[in-house]
Formats: sequence, structure tokens, C-alpha cells
Amino acid sequence: MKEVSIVLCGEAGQGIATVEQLVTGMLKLSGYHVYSTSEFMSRIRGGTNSTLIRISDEKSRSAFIDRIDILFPLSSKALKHLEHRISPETIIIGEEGNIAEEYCPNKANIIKVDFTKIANEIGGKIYTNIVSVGIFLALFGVEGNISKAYLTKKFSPKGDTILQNNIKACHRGIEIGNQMLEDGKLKIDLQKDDSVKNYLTLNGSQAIAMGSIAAGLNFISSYPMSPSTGVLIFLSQKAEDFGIIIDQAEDEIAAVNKGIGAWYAGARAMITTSGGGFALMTEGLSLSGILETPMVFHIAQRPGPGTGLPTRTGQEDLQFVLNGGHGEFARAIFAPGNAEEAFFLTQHAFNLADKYQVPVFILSDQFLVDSHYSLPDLDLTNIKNTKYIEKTDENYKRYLLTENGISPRGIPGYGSGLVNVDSDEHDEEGHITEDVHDLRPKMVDKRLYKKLKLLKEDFVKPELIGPADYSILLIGWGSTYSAVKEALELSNRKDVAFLHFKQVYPLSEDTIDYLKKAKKVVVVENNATAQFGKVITLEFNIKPDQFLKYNGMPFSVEEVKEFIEKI
Amino acid sequence: MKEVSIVLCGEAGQGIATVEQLVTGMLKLSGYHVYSTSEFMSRIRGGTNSTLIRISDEKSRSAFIDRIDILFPLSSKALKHLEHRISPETIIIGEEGNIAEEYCPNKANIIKVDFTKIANEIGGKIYTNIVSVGIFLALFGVEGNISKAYLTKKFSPKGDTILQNNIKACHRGIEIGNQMLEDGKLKIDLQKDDSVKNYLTLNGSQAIAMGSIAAGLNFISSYPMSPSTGVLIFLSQKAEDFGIIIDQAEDEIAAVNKGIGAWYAGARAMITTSGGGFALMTEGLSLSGILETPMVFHIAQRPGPGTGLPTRTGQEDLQFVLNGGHGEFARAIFAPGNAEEAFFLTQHAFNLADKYQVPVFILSDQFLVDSHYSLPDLDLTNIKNTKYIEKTDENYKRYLLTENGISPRGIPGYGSGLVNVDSDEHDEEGHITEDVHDLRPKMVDKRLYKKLKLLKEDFVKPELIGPADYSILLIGWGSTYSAVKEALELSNRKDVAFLHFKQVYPLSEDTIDYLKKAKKVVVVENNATAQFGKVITLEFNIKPDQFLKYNGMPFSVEEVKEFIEKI
Amino acid sequence: MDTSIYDMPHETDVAWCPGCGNFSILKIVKQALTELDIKPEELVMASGIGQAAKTPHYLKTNVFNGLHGRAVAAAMAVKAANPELTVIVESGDGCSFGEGGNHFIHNILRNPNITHLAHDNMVYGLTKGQASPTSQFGFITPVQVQGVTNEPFNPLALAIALDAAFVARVSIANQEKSLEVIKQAISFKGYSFVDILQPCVSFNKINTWKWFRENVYYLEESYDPKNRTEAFKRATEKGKLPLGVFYKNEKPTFEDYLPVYKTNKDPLYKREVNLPQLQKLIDSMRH
Amino acid sequence: MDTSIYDMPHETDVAWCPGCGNFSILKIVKQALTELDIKPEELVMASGIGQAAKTPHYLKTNVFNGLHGRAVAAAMAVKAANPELTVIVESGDGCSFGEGGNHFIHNILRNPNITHLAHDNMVYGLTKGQASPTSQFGFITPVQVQGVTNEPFNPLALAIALDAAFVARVSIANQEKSLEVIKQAISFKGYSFVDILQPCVSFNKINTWKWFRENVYYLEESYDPKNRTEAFKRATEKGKLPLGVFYKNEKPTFEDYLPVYKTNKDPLYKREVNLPQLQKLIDSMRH
Ligand SMILES: Cc1ncc(C[n+]2csc(CCOP(=O)(O)OP(=O)(O)O)c2C)c(N)n1
Ligand SMILES: Cc1ncc(C[n+]2csc(CCOP(=O)(O)OP(=O)(O)O)c2C)c(N)n1
Ligand code: SF4
Ligand code: SF4
Ligand SMILES: [Mg+2]
Ligand SMILES: [Mg+2]
Repeated sequence: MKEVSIVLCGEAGQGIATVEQLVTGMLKLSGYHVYSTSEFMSRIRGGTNSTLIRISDEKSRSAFIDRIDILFPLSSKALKHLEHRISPETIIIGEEGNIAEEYCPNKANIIKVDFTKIANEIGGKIYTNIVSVGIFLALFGVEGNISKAYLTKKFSPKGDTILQNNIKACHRGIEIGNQMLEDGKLKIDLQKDDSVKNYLTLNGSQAIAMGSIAAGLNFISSYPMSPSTGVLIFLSQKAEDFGIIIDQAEDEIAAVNKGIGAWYAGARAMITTSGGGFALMTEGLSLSGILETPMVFHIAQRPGPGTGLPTRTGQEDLQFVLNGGHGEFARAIFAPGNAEEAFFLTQHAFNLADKYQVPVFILSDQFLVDSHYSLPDLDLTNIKNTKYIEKTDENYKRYLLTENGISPRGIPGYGSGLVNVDSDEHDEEGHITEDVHDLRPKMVDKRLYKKLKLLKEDFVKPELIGPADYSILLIGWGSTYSAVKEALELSNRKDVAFLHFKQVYPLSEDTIDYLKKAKKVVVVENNATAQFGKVITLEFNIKPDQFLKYNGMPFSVEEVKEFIEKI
Repeated sequence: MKEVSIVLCGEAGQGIATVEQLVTGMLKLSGYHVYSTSEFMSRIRGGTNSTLIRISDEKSRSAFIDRIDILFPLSSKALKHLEHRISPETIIIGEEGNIAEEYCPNKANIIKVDFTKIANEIGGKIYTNIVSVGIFLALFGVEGNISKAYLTKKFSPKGDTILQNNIKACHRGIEIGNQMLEDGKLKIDLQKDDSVKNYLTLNGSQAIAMGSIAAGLNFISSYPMSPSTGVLIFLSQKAEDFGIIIDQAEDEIAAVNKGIGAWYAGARAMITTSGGGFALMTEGLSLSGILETPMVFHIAQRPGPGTGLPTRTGQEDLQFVLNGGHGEFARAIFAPGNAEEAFFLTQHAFNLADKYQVPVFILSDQFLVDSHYSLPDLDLTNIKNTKYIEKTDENYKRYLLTENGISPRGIPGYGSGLVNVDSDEHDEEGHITEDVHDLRPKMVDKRLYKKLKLLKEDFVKPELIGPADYSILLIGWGSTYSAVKEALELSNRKDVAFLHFKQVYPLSEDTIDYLKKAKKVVVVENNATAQFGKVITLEFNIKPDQFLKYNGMPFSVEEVKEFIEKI
Repeated sequence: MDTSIYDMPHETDVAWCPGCGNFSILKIVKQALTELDIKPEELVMASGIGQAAKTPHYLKTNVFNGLHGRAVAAAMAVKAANPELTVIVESGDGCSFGEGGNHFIHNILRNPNITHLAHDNMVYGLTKGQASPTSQFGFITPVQVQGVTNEPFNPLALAIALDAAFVARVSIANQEKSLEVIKQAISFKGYSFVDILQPCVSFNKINTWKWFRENVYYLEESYDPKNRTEAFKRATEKGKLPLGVFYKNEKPTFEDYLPVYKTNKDPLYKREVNLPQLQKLIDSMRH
Repeated sequence: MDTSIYDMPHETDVAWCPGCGNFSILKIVKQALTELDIKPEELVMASGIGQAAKTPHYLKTNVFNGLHGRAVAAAMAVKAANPELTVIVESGDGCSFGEGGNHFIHNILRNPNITHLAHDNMVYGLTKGQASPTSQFGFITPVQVQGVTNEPFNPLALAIALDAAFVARVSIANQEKSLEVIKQAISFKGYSFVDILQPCVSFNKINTWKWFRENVYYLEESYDPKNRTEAFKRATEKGKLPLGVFYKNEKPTFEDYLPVYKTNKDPLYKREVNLPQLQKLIDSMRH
């Protein structure tokens, strides 16, 4: 076994996230590659949620898989909830009441553990989870000093009794786990890798938030909306350290207008929202288009329409983000595939927005922002920020017509010039004009054609995975990255390659070279209308085949692999 | 001369619209085909605006043309404003102060008339315009009884003195006009056509408003926004006669949510707005998608981004309307080419929205809504409205899964059932669900694929103009209709045809037949990115050539003709 | 009181946390409706998005569960399209006063005959505990890490400032009194607004059941809800929060003013186009 | 007073109607700025869309002419990003209270140190004469054919209900007094709101210059603007409209609370990322 997949399933409020955090933390410190991702309902308590933890001795197992090696059902509805993922090989560890046998294809793989009783013996139900943690530690041979230090750090702020009880509960779990190993009920032999111990663990939200910090973000105004709020919360926590103004806006319209106002006055601003909140920002997006004020949007997608499935994942808003806002102007859209890309693309987004004075998007999704990735480092040595602003003099004109279309951007109060921005069609000085014959076409050229041309020059290239001499090319974007990549690696097809786009708009012309080499091109997307496929068609006149999933769940490695093998 | 083009140019507030109304009214009653269209600035007084009046003895001269046969400059800036349209043939009738000779290429064609002096003699400056009206009447030989009756109807409510002065001023104008004819300064010989006398005159706004009345509209909530407000105003004027609830909304978000609430409760509702207002409605649009509540949107386009050019024209919002709203769901978009199409398509839109429980758009523009068309009739005999609502019983389920995807629509209070609509993903009863495996994909299929299929079956076919054996096909949509049609008629190309789309989305598959016959396909659009061209490309994998204009002005017949001839 | 006509016809998985004030509000609302003898088919419950906004899913009636912040807008249109329906908006403080602030203001000014029950837990529940407009000064959350610095939004004072028709506040910690006021609100003709203080046991550890019991008192019997200035004074009192009906100002409703119902009382769904009238309009455009 | 530093550097085609109240407001604002010795480079004038909202184009300063209804939102961010700037919002009644209602409410609650001058002509001017939130009851327009039936929006009462920092009303028909109050507002630290009664000669034939002269009076010398209930009472008086400063309630501003300016007063544009600090944060995620 190169890799183990463990799932915890229970109600909201049962503390699954705590187990996830403890287990992934300690396993990583022991030298395992860990990755975890959750699917959950839109409620605070109750319901049925599950968390997948993948532990491997190789990198890049950061994808969703259907397979469950070990399952911890924490509520009576857990097994039913996961029915379609439980196989005869799945080992089920849980207490009597949570094991509905009709969902266990292989009774021999049921291991009953009386978690509640044990926890109550120690001091109460709340220690149940720590017993499970102990089992993990035993199964993966985590050293005692690691777990002790970790638990102490985590629980000592809550007082000694609680800490001691937790340690006790953990020990009971370890004993039970060791017993399982002894009994030969299960066996795990992964290699530990010392270098992993120093890895970072962070989720997509944190990666985006930190990318924005790396870019010099100092103003964020946003209205809470799942799954985008994680970014706002992380930045709020770090606001004082990094000098960030946090404004919880009265609504999304305010948020975007405040963001634009802040950029105008010299800040680096971002908003974070999801599709429904973005829907309220499209007028503001168009404003940033005509003002030529930079703006950065983080849109964490979830399935729609309307309120849809607030805590689920999807890639349904690309065409909306691409065509949102009235009128015509240039924009750029990035779609990170994992935490690392999220960090670097977000940092890049601010500089690009500033350089060309355009709105720039980070288009993520629930799967990406809520997945916990582990990675060696985020290397800051090549981080470079340029403030594309200019000290003005008396003759300053905000919309000076220049050869390449970019007018130097002044900031009010910086220099002796005046900075006039105007949402009406305007002259070079930023005052209202009705000159349709001369100024209007020039301003459209500037905002649209010239900037698009520049954006294409700065295109962030897609990543090609697989054989160079492919005849079939899978195309993906955003968070499908890891699943498609892993599926391709696992498949035995030598004629299939995968092209992962990080920048989804605009595309540079030479991208066609990748497509021309393929006999067949297939887009893999988490939506029902092949939205990136449309971008490809419009740009390159190629109509790709489609492999689509739109039920609110991410692609699993297995289903992509199956698709690849039948292609 | 089959057709005369007369332009009045002056400041806002100078009463050009009154002249337009009087002249077009009386000329029509005399048996001339009339059409008028205005271009104006976003202000209440001052600036420079112009109105084109076309008088012809043939139908369908309802397009913008550059050529000016007779020009009435009403302010000193008028001639400069129209510089590029004045030719040596243009006859300029105005008073000394308004004739800047540097803009008159042919001094012989200047006819000075001392309007102000004459008006002052009669009773004051306000009679100036009526003197011009008199000149028109003389030039076109309007009979005295027609003008007298018309002026009486118009001015008698203002008291006898004003009426008499107007009649006097008009007479002075007639004398001057007759003198011009006698002097041979100009000569107009158009045929009168008695059948025209009974024609209707109405602008695009009125046509849309009346189309909605014909469809049974009984609720409108909207926020004023040029150029869409005409529809709201017309409906407000007729509200009492037709039983329409008028609500000037607090903002556009309210407007769309009220419209949807009204449909839910059994009304037939519409909103009217422009691109910037629509930007605030995209969340509501998405709501109508998931609720499966019908909704009708009238979007009168104007150039963007942002506030842009509020009183100018453009076709820049098709892709926004097509992709607006988060998540994926079906919709239909109509783009009328003139007043008649506006009336019938609007009426159709309500029934289609109701039939398939989808949002439907009427996508017009400033040129269409503000142009005054004259047409023989609006024939109500074939107007049919179906209320696709059902009396509910106790087992009623709002989202019953049916074969074709349409669930019978109940109305609260009509029957004993309960009508639950929900913006979350929901079950058949309309209650929140998290069932991603079964219900979610079924609901997406219903809202998206199944409805799109039905909408395509009801496709309103495009109109083909020109030779059946074309090799070059021009494609247009919406208000470009008349200009392209007239240009094609005037050109001598026998290989060029014009396909005018009234429904721009979704397209039925067999539309490809039109395209396949052509060696070259060219889209003609009032935007900078060939937005309908993209619809064509995505549907049929054909990348049309482009003829685009995006300065805020409509296409002129001349420029389209020139393009056709060089093609 | 047997409120079973309002019970869901089948088992429903209620998504609220155990101990949440929403359960009591649901119970009281069902009771009020039953006591007022309003039939489920003749009622529409409109809501936005949030924990409170799930309420309409938990009682058997017509439901319009629309967008976050927009319930009031949709509800006034439902009422206008069919004045025979009883229309109640139930939504949270964030939904009603944050995202929905503009609709709150402007529909008070319109005065449609609907009831607006705001579940005011002084926090954003569903999105996990950020400050809401009514969160108290200094309230600490994952976003407001230094505590709320905004002046807390006072919905009562605002409604009185807009000369609203009916303005009340109750605490669900006292169900009996809440029931009485909610019944009054539903029966009242015009926009009747009730701010319902409601504990959120998961995310508001300050304004708890206990807090809502200890920091409120009832307006005295002699209090006159017709005096606007007095109502304002009481609504802006510092210290303990007064409960009860603050202000009553009966006046014509939005629907009363609508010409469409002047002579014909039919709701819109029963109506047909008057094509002969349209023909007349068309003909009038020939001249 | 020589206000020429605020004159446009070249001829400008002012888009207002002859006789409009906006001209006087422009003049008074220029005068106030000059008298307060505010430099054009240190001022940002933010506006939305409407006739009033064109004002910033007619005086020489930094201009942020954004979207209809959104000026207040943008302006508070400008101020937050650079507290050294003087920030003034100038926009119409429709822009400020209709489309912009939610920002009006919630930024009063935030109390940024900006000045909001609402040109209140009780009508939508630029879109040609529909009712605005402040249009009087019964006001007839092409849309409100039977006259306005909404309760007119009372911006003063609302601002006082939200405990705004500075609330005033002037009539531009009296320029001298308007100047004085506007100067006070600009100098005031906190959200200072001035409702400026302004005739629209083209579309409001009811509330004319004459009307605004005859239907107003000044708050007496002895009036105490610190008393909130009294302020509310005066703001809701029926009959003639009182003018002057209704309410003053100085308190910390939004910017005062911002941690970013606690020790470092630099505006944001002068700042750089603290990469070593970020490296620390990254390293903290290894455990
Ligand atoms: C346009 C939009 N923005 C944000 C959200 C996310 N959202 C859902 S509920 C909610 C807040 C809920 O707070 P409240 O209305 O007080 O209800 P509670 O959950 O506290 O009952 C938010 C911000 C949304 N659904 N739509
Ligand atoms: C989102 C949006 N909706 C509508 C409009 C159209 N609009 C422009 S100005 C205006 C009203 C102006 O009224 P007010 O703010 O009172 O300013 P005034 O012209 O009276 O000075 C409206 C509705 C717009 N520009 N944007
Ligand atoms: S989060 Fe708060 S308001 Fe929502 S159900 Fe739980 S306790 Fe109630
Ligand atoms: S329309 Fe009214 S507010 Fe606008 S400039 Fe003219 S008079 Fe002034
Ligand atoms: Mg709440
Ligand atoms: Mg106004």
C-alpha cells in the first residue's frame, strides 16, 4: 500500500474537524504525506458530513477518491451516507449503534469499538474523538513524543484536567489500535519520509489569503458567503500583523465599490465572495472596467443557481465571470489547481491588475478552498511586487492616450496633479464626454483591444502532464488538477496527456499548438455546460469532447481513471 | 426622390421633439411614410442633439442614414455637430446666428429664415418651432384642414391665444415654404399614399409596452434608467385602463425580486432596465432559474462599461444577458428589429416564459426604443395567451419530476395544495435537499438540458432577405435590421443575403442550413467583440467575419451599403 | 392549542442546533397562526437565506424561500398580486437589516399589508458567527477580531423614524408575551414589524437565553404606542431593552392605493387581458 | 471670497438647466472649501450618477465619479485608504437614499470621517422627473400618475435614529446659512450629513425656489443639537421644515478604530509588504 484512505463520517458539531486537524498534524510531523478534504451540509449541527484523509508515502495525493480503506462512522446515518463508497475491503471501525450492518458488504471487516463507553470512563462524551485519534496514531506508528507534544500544545490552554483526559483518551486509542495490528485485522506499511516533517499544511483559503498578503494586500471589504469566507477570516486574524484594513461590508455591492475606491486611493484591495455574491458585483466589475482601476476578485465557486448547494463544489461560474458586467472591457481570470498555485497566482493577480489597470479574478471553488494540502514550501525569494503608480504633476491626465493603451496611474494626494476617474465615457482628463466620433472609439480600443493584447503577452502557461507524443488531450482547469493528474498517472494509457490551465482567460494564441497535436481533445469540468470548453472553442475554433460532473461533488480519481481507460 | 431626409439640430429643451411629433403626425395623416430617430446627450437642457425625420413614399425606411437633404440648425453649434453629414446637396434652413458658414460646403444651399424675429412678431420665442413646422407642411403640400385640425387638437388645451398664435406661426411658415418652392430653391415630389393615413405611429418603447399589455402584463416593478424608462412610463400612463400594478422599485434588486414574487403569486410581471441595472439583477435572474418561476426582462442596451453613454445606442450586453447569473439554467433571448417585432416578440415572451417557467429576455437598445416607426397595424386577431397554471390539490408538488422537465405550476391560494419554491437545491416538494447523488443531477437536467431542448423546439426563425442563392451571408440581430435591409436593397450585389435573427438564444439546430449555403458569413453588430458571432461559433463551429461599430451610434444605411459593396 | 394543521406532513430533518431559539419561534408562530385561524393554503411565508430563513420549510404552508436579503421585496409583490393571501416574512437580522437594508427602509415607506418577523440573534448564524448589523458594540468574532466597532443598528428606531405602521420587539425567552405581540402583528393591517430577540447558542455566547431574560423589561401598561417621539425615546433607551409594541400608526396600505383593486377585487391570477381596450389604444395611435 | 483655486482650468460645458439650484450649491461648496483652506489636491469629491452627481466635474479637484447609489461606499474606502485626504460625497436624493439607501444606513453606523452633501430636489432629475424617495406625498409624475403614495423618506430622522455623528439640513435658497452649515459639516470629525434642499426647475414644479423659501424656518439659537430625542422630534415635525444642525454626536470614527493606523500614520499607498513577517507565518504552518 502506497497510500491509505481514511474517512470520518458523522454529524456537524461532532468534532470531525478536530480529529482531522490532530491526525493530519501529527502524521505529517511523523513523516507522512497527508491531504484531507471534507464534504458537508449547509447547517451548523446535525446532518451527515464526511472527511477524507489520505496518508501516503508519495507526494501529490491531494485528490478526492471514492475508495475508503478505513471508515470511522460517528453517527447512525454515516454508513448509509457513504453506501456507494464502501467496498468489501473497507474496514469499518465504530461503535455498535453507528454500524448499520446492511451497509457493510463484508462483516469480517467490522471492528467494533465502544468509543462512548471509553470516553465516559475518562470524563465524558467529548473525549470520544480523541480515542479515534489514538487509533490513527497506533496504526501509523506515530512516536509518543510527537503526539504528546502536539496534544499538549493543543489542549494545555484549556487547563490541565482537559489535557490529561485527552492524553488518557489518546492512549486508550493507541492501545486499541495496537491490538488491531496485533490481531492482524489490518496492516499498514507506508514509508516515512523525514523531509515531510517540515512541510506546510494549509488549505486553499489560507493559500489565497497568504498570496494576497504576499502581494501587499492592505484592504479587504467583503460580505460573508460560503465557501469564500475562509479567506476573509484568515486575513482578519492576520490583519494586525500585516496592516490590513478589514471591512465586513453591508452587502456585496458595497464590498466591490469599496474595493475600487480603495485602489483608487492607493490601496491594494480584494474582495472574496461566491457566485451569488459576485452576481451583485457585476455593476462594480464594469465600473472597474471603465475607471481603469485595478481590482482583484476572489470567487469561490459553489453549485447554483440561486442559493443552490452552499457548501458543495462546482465550476459553474466561469462564463459568468468572463461575461459579467455590462459593456466591453478586458479582464484576466486565474484558476489555481492546488494550494501552491493558489498562493502564487493570487500574488501575481495583484501585480497584473495593477500593471494593466484591469479587474483580475482568482476563480477557486469549495473543493479547493476547503481542502488541506501539504507542501514543502512557499518560496518567497522570487516574490516581486511592483506598484504601478506615478507621482503626478499639474498636467497629469488620468486617461492619457498612450501607444500601448496604459495611462500612468496617479493617486490622489501623491503629487500635485489631480486624479479624476469617471464612470461615464470620458476624455483624457476624466471628464464626461459625448464625443462619439473620436474619443469613444479610442477609449474602447484602450480598455478592450489594447489591454487584451498586453494580457495575452503575460499569459501564464498551462502545465502539460503525461507523454509529449499524446494523441488524446484532456483539458482541465482549477481544482480538478489533482484528480485528473493522479488518474492519468494510475492509468496505463500512454497516448493520453493532460493540460492543466491555471490562467483560463485570456489565452495566448500559441496555446493552439497543444491542441493541434491531439486527435481528440476532451475537457473535464465540474459543470453541465463545458464552460471552459466554450473558451477553447471561441479562441481556437475547436469543439472539444466533454467529461462533465455537476452534482456538487468533486471528481474522484477513480471516475476519471475509468473515463481515461475507456476513452 | 423617393425619400427625403430632414434633420433638426439644436439644444435639449429647444422643443425639437415637439416639431418631430407635429411634423411626423401631420405628414402621416397626409399620406406619407414617416420615420424619425434622435441622438441626444445625457442632459436636460443645452448641449447639441439632433433628430432625423425620413419621409418617403415607400415602406420600411426606418433606418438611420447619414445623408441630410434638409437641415434645420436651431443653435449655433448645430452645424459643427453635424459637420461630417453635411454635403454640398444639403439645404440648410436657419437663421443667421445658427449658420456657421465654415460648415456649409455649398453656400447656394443656405436659406436664411429669421425664425426668431417672426416668432417674436407673433408673440414670443416659443413660436419659433412652429414656423419650421409650417415650412415642412408647405414643402410636402399638407392640406390646410389636416394641419388645422391637428394643431387645434394639440394646442387648444393650452388656451385660445396660444392656439391662435401657433396657427399664425404655422401659416407664416407655410408662406415661407411656399416661397421656397416658388423660387425653385428646392423641390420635393413624393407620392402620397392614402392607405398610410390610417397607419400607427409608435416608438420602440411603446411597442414593447403594448406587447406586454397584449400578453396580459399586470405587474411591473422597475427603477428608472435610460433608455429603458419609456416602457415604464407608457405602462404607468395606461395602468388604470389595463389593470397594471406599477411599482417604482427602490433599486433594481428589489425590482427583479418583486417581479419574481409577483409571478409566483400569479401575476404576469416584467422589469425594464438597461445594462447597469441588469447587472444588479443577475442574482435575481439566477433565482428565477432555480425557482423555475417565469420572468420577463426588458433590457434596453446602451454603451458601457459603467455609466458609459447613457443616451446612446449599442448591442454590448448580449453575452452578459446570456451568461448572467451564477449557476446553469435555461433562458431565451429575443431581439426585435423594429416596432412590429417588438410588439409580437414581447407578447410571445410572456407566454414562453410561462410555458417553460424560465426567464425570457427582450433585448432592445436605445436606437430601437427611441425610434418612431410607422406601420399599417398591430393585428390582434392571432394574439393568444395561455396561462400555464394549474389548480392544485393536496398532493401537489411544485417540482414534480416529469418526462419533459416541466412541472405543472401552481399558484398559492388557487386550489388546496401548497406551493413551495426554494432557492436552495430542493426536492420535488420544494424543500431543501443535500441529495447530490440522485436529486441534484435530476434537477440540473430539468432546469438546463430539458428546458433548452423545449425552447429550441419553439424557436422563432430568422428572416432571410435577399437572394436565395447567396454566397455571402450577412447576419444581424435586433435594431440593425432596418439599416442592413435597406443597405442591401440599395446595393447592387446579387450574391449577398441578410439573415436577421429575432431570437438570438437558443438557436435551433437547423439554422446551420442558412450558414452552410454561404461561402462567407459576416456578422454586423453594434459592439466591439462580435457578441452574436460568439453565439454562432459556439452553436455551429463557424467563425464569422465581423463588421462592427461601437461608438454609440447606430449603423447608417450608407456605411452598411459601402461595406456590402466592398465585401 | 392544537397546531397540527401547521405540522409538516412527514418527518423533517430540522437543520437547527439543539437549544436554538428558532425552535421556540417556530412553535409560537404556528400557535399564532392557528389561533388566528389562518389556513395554510391562504398563507405565504417568505424568507431569505440564513438559519432563521429556513423556518418556512418547517411548517406546512406556501413557501417562497428566495435570496438572502430579498424576502421583503418578494413578499410585498406576492401581497400586491393577491391581497387575499396572508403574507409573512421570516428572516434573520443579517438578511433583514444587512443585505436587505434597502428593502426594509423602502417597503416600510410603501406600507404593504405584510408582517415581518425578524429573528434577531445579533449574529450571522448560517455563515458561522460573523457580526450582524445588530451585534453589540465590542462583540468579538473571527472577522471582528477586535470586537465590533460599528454603532449597532437599531431597527426599531429606524422603523419609527420612517413612520412605520407597526413596530414591536419581543424576546423569545418569554413565549407567552411573544405570542400575543406576534398575533397582534399578523392581525394588524399594514407593514407590521416585530424584532424577535433570539439566542443563537452556537455563535452568540454573549446574548444568551439568560441575557435575553435579564436585559429586557416590558413597556408599562400605560404606554401609548401612538406617540412617535415617545416611541423613539423608548426605542433608543440605553440599558435594558424594552419589549412590547412601541408604535402603531394605522394608515392606508400599498394595496389600498392600487387602482387595480378599486372596483375589481380579483387577485391578478384570475384576470385576462382586455383586448378590445388594447385595440382602442392601438387605434388611438393612428392620429 | 476668491474661490478661483477651485475653478476649472478651462471652459467647461456645465450640463445643468439654467436656474437650477445645483449652481448655487456648487458656488457655496467652492466657497466653503476655500474658506476652510482645503487644497484641491488634498480633497477627493466622490459622487454617484444624476444631475447632482455631476458636481465634482465642475470644480478643480480629485474626482471619483462612480456608480449611481454607490458614492458613499467608495468614499469611505478612499478615506480609509488615506485618512490624510478630505473626502466629500456629493450626490442626489435618489442616489443617496434610493439606490444608495443601504450604504447610507450602514456607513452612518461605521462613522467614517467624511462629509455627505445630498442635493435634495425631491425628484429624479437626470432621468426626467420620476419620484424620488423624498418626493412629497401626492407628487404627480409620469410614473406616479396618481401621485406618490409612499410615506416620504425622512433622511434626518433616519440618520438620528442611527445615532449619526452630524445631521443637518439647509436650503440653498439661503446661501449664507447654507455656507455656514456646510463649513461646519466639512470641519466636523465623523460622518457629517447635510440634506441640501435644492430646487429642480425642470421637473419639480411644486418644491420651487419660492416653496423652499416659504416652507422652511431656522432652528432657534437656543436649540441644543446634543439631545437626540429632541432632534428626532424636530426632524419629524409636520408643517414647515426646520433648517440648521439637528444633531451632533462626536465619537470615534471608523479610521480611529483601524489598527493599521495605530502606530503608523502612513496612508496605504506608501506601504510595502512585510515579507519577513510572512515568512514567519509560513513557518508557523509547518507544525
Ligand atoms: C448574496 C448573498 N450573500 C451572502 C450569502 C451568505 N449568507 C447566507 S446566510 C447569511 C447570514 C445569515 O445571517 P442572518 O440573516 O442573521 O440569519 P441567521 O443564520 O443568523 O439566522 C449569509 C451572509 C448569501 N446566501 N447570499
Ligand atoms: C444602477 C442604475 N440605475 C439607474 C440609473 C439611472 N439613473 C441615473 S441618475 C438617476 C436618478 C437621479 O436622481 P437623483 O439622484 O435624485 O439626482 P438628480 O438628477 O435629481 O440630481 C437614475 C435613476 C443608473 N445610472 N444606474
Ligand atoms: S447557528 Fe445559531 S441560530 Fe443557527 S440554528 Fe444554530 S443556534 Fe440557531
Ligand atoms: S433637471 Fe433639475 S436638477 Fe437637473 S439640472 Fe435641470 S433643474 Fe437642475
Ligand atoms: Mg442572525
Ligand atoms: Mg434628485
